[in-house]
Amino acid sequence: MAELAPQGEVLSAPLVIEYPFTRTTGPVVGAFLTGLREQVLVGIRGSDGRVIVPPAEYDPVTSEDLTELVEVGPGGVVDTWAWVRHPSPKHPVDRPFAWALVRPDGADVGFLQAVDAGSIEAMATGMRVRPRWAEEREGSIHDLVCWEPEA
Amino acid sequence: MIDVAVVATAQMPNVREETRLNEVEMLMPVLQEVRARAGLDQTEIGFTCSGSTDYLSGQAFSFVSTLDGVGPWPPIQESHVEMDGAWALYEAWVKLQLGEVDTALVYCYGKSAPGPVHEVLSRQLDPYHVAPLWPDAISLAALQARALLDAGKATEADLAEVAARSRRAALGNPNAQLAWDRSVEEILAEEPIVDPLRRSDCPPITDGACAVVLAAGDRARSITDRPAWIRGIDHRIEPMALGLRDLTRSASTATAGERAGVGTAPPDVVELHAPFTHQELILREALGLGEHGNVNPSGGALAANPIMVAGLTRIAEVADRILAGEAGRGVAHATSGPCLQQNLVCVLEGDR
Amino acid sequence: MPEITLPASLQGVEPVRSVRTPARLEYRYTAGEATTRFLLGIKQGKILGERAPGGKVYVPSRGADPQLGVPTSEQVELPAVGTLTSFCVVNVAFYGQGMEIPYTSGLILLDGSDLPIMHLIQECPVDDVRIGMRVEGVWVDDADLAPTLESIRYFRPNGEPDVEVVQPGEGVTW
Amino acid sequence: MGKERVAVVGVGQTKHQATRGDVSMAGLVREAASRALADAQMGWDDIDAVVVGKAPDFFEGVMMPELYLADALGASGKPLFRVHTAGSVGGSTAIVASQLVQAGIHERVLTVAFEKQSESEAMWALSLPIPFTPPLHAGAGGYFAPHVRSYMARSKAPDHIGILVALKDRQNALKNPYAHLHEHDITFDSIKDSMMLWDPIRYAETCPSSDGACAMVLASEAVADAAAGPVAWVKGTAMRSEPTMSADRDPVLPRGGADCARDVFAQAGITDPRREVDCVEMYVPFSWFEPMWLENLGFAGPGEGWRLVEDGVTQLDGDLPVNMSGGVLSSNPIGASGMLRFAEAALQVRGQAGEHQVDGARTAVGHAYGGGSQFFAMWVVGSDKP
Repeated sequence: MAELAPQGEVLSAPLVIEYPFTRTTGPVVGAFLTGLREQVLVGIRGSDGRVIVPPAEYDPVTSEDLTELVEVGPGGVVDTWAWVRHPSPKHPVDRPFAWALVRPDGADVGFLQAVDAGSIEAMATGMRVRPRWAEEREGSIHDLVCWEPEA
Repeated sequence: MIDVAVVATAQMPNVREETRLNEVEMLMPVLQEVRARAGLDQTEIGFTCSGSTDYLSGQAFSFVSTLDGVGPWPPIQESHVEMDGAWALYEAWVKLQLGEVDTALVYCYGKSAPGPVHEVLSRQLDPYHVAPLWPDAISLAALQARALLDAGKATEADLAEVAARSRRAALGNPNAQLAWDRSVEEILAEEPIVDPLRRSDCPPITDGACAVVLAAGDRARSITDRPAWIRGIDHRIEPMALGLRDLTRSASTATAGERAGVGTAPPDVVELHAPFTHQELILREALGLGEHGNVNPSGGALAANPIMVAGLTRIAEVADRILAGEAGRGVAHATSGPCLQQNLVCVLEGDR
Repeated sequence: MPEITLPASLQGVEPVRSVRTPARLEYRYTAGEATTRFLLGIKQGKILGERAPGGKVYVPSRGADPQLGVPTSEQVELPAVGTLTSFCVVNVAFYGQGMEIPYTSGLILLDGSDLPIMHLIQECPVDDVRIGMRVEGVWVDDADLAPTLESIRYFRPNGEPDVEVVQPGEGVTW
Repeated sequence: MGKERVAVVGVGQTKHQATRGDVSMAGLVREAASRALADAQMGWDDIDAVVVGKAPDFFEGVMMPELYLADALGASGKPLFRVHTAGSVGGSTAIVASQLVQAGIHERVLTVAFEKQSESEAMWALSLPIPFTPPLHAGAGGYFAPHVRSYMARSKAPDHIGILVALKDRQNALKNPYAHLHEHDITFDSIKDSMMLWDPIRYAETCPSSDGACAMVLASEAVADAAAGPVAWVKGTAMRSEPTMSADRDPVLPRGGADCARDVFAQAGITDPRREVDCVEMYVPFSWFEPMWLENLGFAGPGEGWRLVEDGVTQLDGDLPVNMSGGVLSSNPIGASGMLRFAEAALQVRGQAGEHQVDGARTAVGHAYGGGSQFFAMWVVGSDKP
């Protein structure tokens, strides 16, 4: 049989997958986002007593429903971090920044957030940080723009 | 349990970008090769199972059109998992345990190049709190690497050593995409891309495909003189949220390894699905491999990291060495999710 | 669903119930070699099918003989003439479709091929469209030919008498 | 034989509706899973493994969402498996779960299928334009409508058969508190007068787009024997797939569906399905698929399926009730739709289908299909141990 592989061009084209997904939150995720809108950080108490931020809907160990939401923060501690030298346009900070697991005061686990410290030299595991809030807040993770080193 | 073995494998040579072929065209030669090696045509395959994900290709139901490349006529017993091919192999292994069919074809494919793969993988994350921030896969791995360094469980030189050894090993792997011979010092001199990870600590972006034929009992023996018997296979998952896990350990790998029987005898060869250098160290600890000298002789995921394929490739690499008589016992591992969230461990052996 | 308890600072505050999380991903899609062969033919005003080793002619070929799992391997030029094997009349505007309603979407088995393509049927009142109707493609002007099936604007009746249609596999017992 | 017995010991589902605005994605799957566990009188610790199924991830815009849902499904430290076989996925997911027990690997497996279609929009997620691929001129219905027309031409079925099916399923749904559509005022004429969307398919003959989830607990013989309530024994499971773009494929009466049915009936020892099966839940997203599947699955001869509909055989009080729950025509969370069919079959033989219970049902069939009718999954369940 003749080989049919074309020697020349193979067609290609851009393919864009884009959608403004609307997510219903339920009470627990909703409480966290409500808190962000009100500049309040909310966690939830797990079955072993530790406070989880953002609040988990179900206990990561026992799988039971979790219900006791508690206020945490506003300050926090960096548990681990990674320095992004070349931020993408989709990232929350438009200059080099750190991704970090930030553990708010009163919480027992950290959550993934951006830390805008200006330079890598200003970053350290265990450093204290405070939230930087968006001026206009609507109840989304973007209400909490990022964290910055405590003065 | 019914004895089930890998009796043939095939891989597409891994490449940075397959620009000429679509998925079905890319996959067909791999399927033909693996069936030829097993001496079976599709009508002799009892069960077919594949792994792939719509999000890589940007098409809903992308596996539907690739199935045409199998030649599924007359209609076949077939399933698909939205998981790495290693889990497709798991489903096929379960199916063979029922004793109704005695051969299975497992395949997987992934084109990472057409989309922004690090952005695509961020679509796996918590859709309310994390995915909207678009953290890329390298950054998440870097957080884990920092935790390991901070805990004093590894140094940056240890990471560079994994990078150097893996790429050097890849020089002997014709299917490898990235292979070179550089010193630890040269690697440590690189600027990090996401501190503390350097480019050499990270996997390449890869288009690839892999296929395996499984057979049970005497059918396996009739296909090859030296089947690679699956002595144990298990997989486990952990919570996704990074803060809920000790990132310096892989508890799910440890459980899966124990249940698969990794510790019952020392392996001759180990293939770990560790896309980032520090993850090999975490996995070694989880599986009790210590300083084992024959980990990732293929170069591992650092030499080629086709998403949805790199896990099954680890099983294929171990099986190849047993089929060829180069190894008696091997351990293969596959991972999925951010920072080693989900892990599968498979122990293979040749007849003594 | 279990009742939750809120911290004092959020009690009495209007709760968030939903959140928008827009996402955009940009891919580069490769048509593959078989689709490229077909579409480059269309650009020249030709319909190129491909014969599978099993003998069937597919248009457009997606590269695989779906019965054997091997590449289609022999090019066959087909006429833009065929038989309507089935159709539906569409009475509602669908997302992204700028069609005048109602319109007919048909399955057309081109002469010499073995699997119908889906295309529009026009120049025929929807009530007159019939299974078995003979149809021909209406191309865009030569200058507008492009590597897309839309270079055939639609199919229309070609005036030949209707033929009997037997669906693939129809009446076959296994 | 390596094959052990397996039974359904727990069934749960959500209330299905266009938008479940009260729950998160995790909350949705959790609602079904918790109900299945409660029905099985089990806690999360009792479960050995979890098998999840859903249709394309683009619906919710979450890639491989089972990873994120691991906590909600109580899967931490356990095996979690994700199946995706197009529209048949709910059925194939249940089959994969049952095989984990049949293979002797696990004793108690939780299986869950879901779709939260309201996070995006079905028309968007099912019709993403692919470059160089001829567009569907009218979405999913536009794909299936010509095949329905072919069936009508081949079988000489009268036009009102599709209306009768839609009326029956929507009336059955009134007896099912979980169903999405509860159309109390529906009549033959209201269906007949509804808009002809994709002629020959009317609006009222199509399925809705739903948020919903379904879950089951599958258990070993020892666990099932110790269960407090009735269980549904799995008497046969089968899956078949065939090519999409094949010249020998009959999209009206696909060979894959016929082979799948023959296989599953043989396993269950059924030689005359029309007589030996008490009721059937089949995947009917457009009303005309009921007579098509009746023929394809061997409940009626070629061209005869529509007569069963016309004669009232498939009514809830008929000789072979079909889609007692109201079917896909009344609730369609795509990824869960197949499992809902399998679960309804289990509820029937356990005598727990409530107002839509078929008296004395002892053998029931669950059926799911997907793609353009090239993916099939079926099971037969019974009240007696095989």
